[in-house]
Amino acid sequence: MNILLLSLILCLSIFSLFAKDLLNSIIALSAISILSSLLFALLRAPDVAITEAAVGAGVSTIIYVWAIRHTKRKDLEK
Amino acid sequence: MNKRRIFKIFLTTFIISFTILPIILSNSSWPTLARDYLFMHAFDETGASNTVSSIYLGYRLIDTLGETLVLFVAITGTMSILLNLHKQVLQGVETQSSLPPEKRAKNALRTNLVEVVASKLGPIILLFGLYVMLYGHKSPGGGFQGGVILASAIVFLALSTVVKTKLTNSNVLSRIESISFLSLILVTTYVVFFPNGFFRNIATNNSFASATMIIILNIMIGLKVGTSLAVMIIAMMGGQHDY
Amino acid sequence: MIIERILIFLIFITGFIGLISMKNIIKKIIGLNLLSSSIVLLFILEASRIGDEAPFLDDKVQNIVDPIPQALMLTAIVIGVCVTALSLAMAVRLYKTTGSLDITIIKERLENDC
Amino acid sequence: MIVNNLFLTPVFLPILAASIILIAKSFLPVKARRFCEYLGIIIGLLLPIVIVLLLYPEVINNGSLSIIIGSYTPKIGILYNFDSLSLVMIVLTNLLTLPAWIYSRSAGPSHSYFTALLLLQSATIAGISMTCDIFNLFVCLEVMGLVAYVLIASKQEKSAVFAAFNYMMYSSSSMVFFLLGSFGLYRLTGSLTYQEITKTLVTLSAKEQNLALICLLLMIVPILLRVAIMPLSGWLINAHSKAPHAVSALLSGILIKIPLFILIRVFSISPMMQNLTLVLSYIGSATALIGVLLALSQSDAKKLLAYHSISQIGYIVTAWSLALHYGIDTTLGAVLLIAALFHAFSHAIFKGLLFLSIGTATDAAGNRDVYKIRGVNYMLRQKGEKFPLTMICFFFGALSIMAIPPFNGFFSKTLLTYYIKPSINYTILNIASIGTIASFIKLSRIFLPSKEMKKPIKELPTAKFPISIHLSLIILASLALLTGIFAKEILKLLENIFISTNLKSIKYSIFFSKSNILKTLYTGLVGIFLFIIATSKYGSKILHKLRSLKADFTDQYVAFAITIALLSWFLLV
Repeated sequence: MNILLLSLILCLSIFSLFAKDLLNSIIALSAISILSSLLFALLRAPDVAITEAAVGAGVSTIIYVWAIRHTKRKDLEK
Repeated sequence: MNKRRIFKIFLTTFIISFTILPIILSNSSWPTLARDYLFMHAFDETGASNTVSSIYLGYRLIDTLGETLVLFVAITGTMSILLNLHKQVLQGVETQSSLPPEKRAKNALRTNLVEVVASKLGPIILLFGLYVMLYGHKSPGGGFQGGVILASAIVFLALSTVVKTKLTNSNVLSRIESISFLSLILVTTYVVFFPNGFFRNIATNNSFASATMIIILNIMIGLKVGTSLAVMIIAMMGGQHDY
Repeated sequence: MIIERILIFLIFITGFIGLISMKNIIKKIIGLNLLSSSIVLLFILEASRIGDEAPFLDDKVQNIVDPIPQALMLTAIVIGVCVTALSLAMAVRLYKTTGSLDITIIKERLENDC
Repeated sequence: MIVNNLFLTPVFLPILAASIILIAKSFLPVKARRFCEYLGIIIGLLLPIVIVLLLYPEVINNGSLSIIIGSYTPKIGILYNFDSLSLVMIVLTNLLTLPAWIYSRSAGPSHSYFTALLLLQSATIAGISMTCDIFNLFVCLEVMGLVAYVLIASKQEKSAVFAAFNYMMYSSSSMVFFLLGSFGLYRLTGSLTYQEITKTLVTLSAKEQNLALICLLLMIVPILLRVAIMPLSGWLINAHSKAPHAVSALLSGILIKIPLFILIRVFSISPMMQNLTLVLSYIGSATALIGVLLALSQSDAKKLLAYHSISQIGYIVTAWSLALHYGIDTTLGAVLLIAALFHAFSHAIFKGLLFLSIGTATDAAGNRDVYKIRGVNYMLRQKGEKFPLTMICFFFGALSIMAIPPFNGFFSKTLLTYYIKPSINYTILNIASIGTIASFIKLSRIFLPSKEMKKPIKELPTAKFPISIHLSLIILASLALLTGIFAKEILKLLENIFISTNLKSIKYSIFFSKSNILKTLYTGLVGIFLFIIATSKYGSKILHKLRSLKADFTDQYVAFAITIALLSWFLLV
């Protein structure tokens, strides 16, 4: 189970770095936070899980979305 | 040029992974001394059955104070940058504004659904945040997490135009923030300078009051974190910002 | 056990490569985020090896996991988010003044200005 | 209340003062806010100095005072240890924050949040200088860093934000490595306090000890990054030159030195760290030389000063690492440590002075190019300055950094170079000081009269020159002069603190010995000669080439990785 979650996190993190649309990478980042909070709950760390869910998936996603709303959405690197 | 860049990235990654691999892969057994000590004594010494809480707000209280300061500094910085941004918009210095204000997505997405959900869900989340904040010594959660939930509830209330409350006013929020900050400092100082003071004495013979200190600290941190985050997010949404 | 560690190591390296090689500054910030979350994962994963119960003390609990790393990681997560928030605000400000998110273009434009 | 806990007040009083300022901000009218700021500065900056100085006899008698926060068990609680080093650092910090704050009242960011941030910074520096706990050190370093980023970005200029962003990404990603290092140490030893780690490390097997050394290295490199020794100093130039002037003075004066002296504690965790000290001393002198060369080539006045900060920190790192090499318990090591501390102290004073005066001058000129600005005095007079105080204060600072006798720089540099004489570092540092003289002659040309200046001023200036700028400059200039004149007394005081035996260890005759006077004279002459070469056609071509060398974002990480590789090579092999 841990391995499954971790490999999902790894895939999502690679995706979030190479996605051309920044909104997609932010959604992936938020999913990483949710998955890791699930993993923390499985690893008997409920406190960390609740923090990661509230902070990582909540607050930081809001700030990211605010940031790309004020900048541009497409990553023109490629 | 491009080849050199790839070489640089490769070299850096190679060295870094060589350095950190032995640390991550090390197979030595995890130390159990501290765990055993906490298992025996944590409840007696701090009164919280949640051991993480008793470390977070008892043994390593000064770390938590530092963390609150980090949050305060980060929010101050973000707010001052936000303020500069708004000034620029007012002066028309803004180089590229993607859309004229009437076509901005904000108005297009504001439907009745947001209105209803925000106004009905806001108070419930507020209650839940208070619960998480107050029961940090017994169940997962605590001041910080509760504070974040409080902040999201306040943002919900600010999103709806139906609910009229003073809680979404930045002035009121920053007043609550400053008071809770001062009391947090005072309580922390009290704990540091009088470690065996008033609250310890109650704890010895009253199971209810055993975690008084931790509950008080949780409330202070929760209010501080919640209000300051709410002020920041409301300012980001383009609300009042006389911070 | 070893597979989990290698996966965490790969997440770390992914974040690091993103941090140093991406040209978009928001991608750089995402890389930094991944870096710190991989360390959090590592701490919690390793700390959970010595026990099989969550660290809440009551009469039934016998074998709890190590709570100290959990308390440390609470602080680390919060610090990570603070850094993210501040750097994103700076990124927005840079975009508004220079009109680009690409770090080399930002640098060029700022140098031409001065 | 336990009296011995009083040494924690430098941590708590500034935070208390900051929260009072916040309360005033949200509740009181504007006038009362000002009053509260002054109150906050008195409570947060001046009161801790008094309290710390009151504890001076305790430190002399007992060596150090220590407390576990909240009186918990040492296994889990956080240990704070107040010793002579923390005493010196707290006094230094609070003493230098004050002029910077006064300067900021009229020139810099005068927002009340600025005051609160300065107070928080002073609190965290006090925390850093006393903590004996790895994770607490991490938190304190992060707070210090965040305050620095916010302060740099508080300037309205665009490039200031980029400088802050660059610094932020670089140092906060290196702090991740610090966290990884503390993970490794906790896993190996089961403790976070220095003393406990040292105790447990001895019992480990050889393989695990090597692993612990790598962990320690991962903790040391981020701290060295804050110190900005040469390969890691890519962030410093922009951050220090683009920040508001008061903040530049603080950053160069205090923030790059505090982490260095903290490293003494981290180095004491394992005896194997001795392997690194000699390498670090060579890196330090190389930093001094290269920094001064790059400084000579700069055209931006504040960038020139920033490169000088790197060069001077090279001097300090050299003396500091040689002190560790000989061992700070031995007399020679202790003297070198005193020399490093005294140079850090005097550098903080004169670099603060230089940043503030050059900042005032360039603001008046509206330009920062050393080659273009002339006749700053004229411009300052137009702004309402009646007496050329800015120029005089600048020359106090410049003479101090050039190591000319009555000023503090002379004494600290002489002491520092005298005691490292046998090694090759001595030669390198002397060459570096020649470059310092040349580049400051170049910088002081901005005060030369220009053609415009000969015209009489037609209209009398109406604007009043802000008094707070003059006040802060006067404080720093008189400190530079006084610490020079009373150098002997200050050194005796430091000797009392750091050397327990009553042996007379510092030779005070070295300052005005014949050879030293001659050395100063020769250095000055060669410096003038170097300046003439540098301004010649051929010299300026080379300098232009040096100036156009640039490092981008990725290069910083290459430097980071190479430093880790190099230091781990010396540590393990």
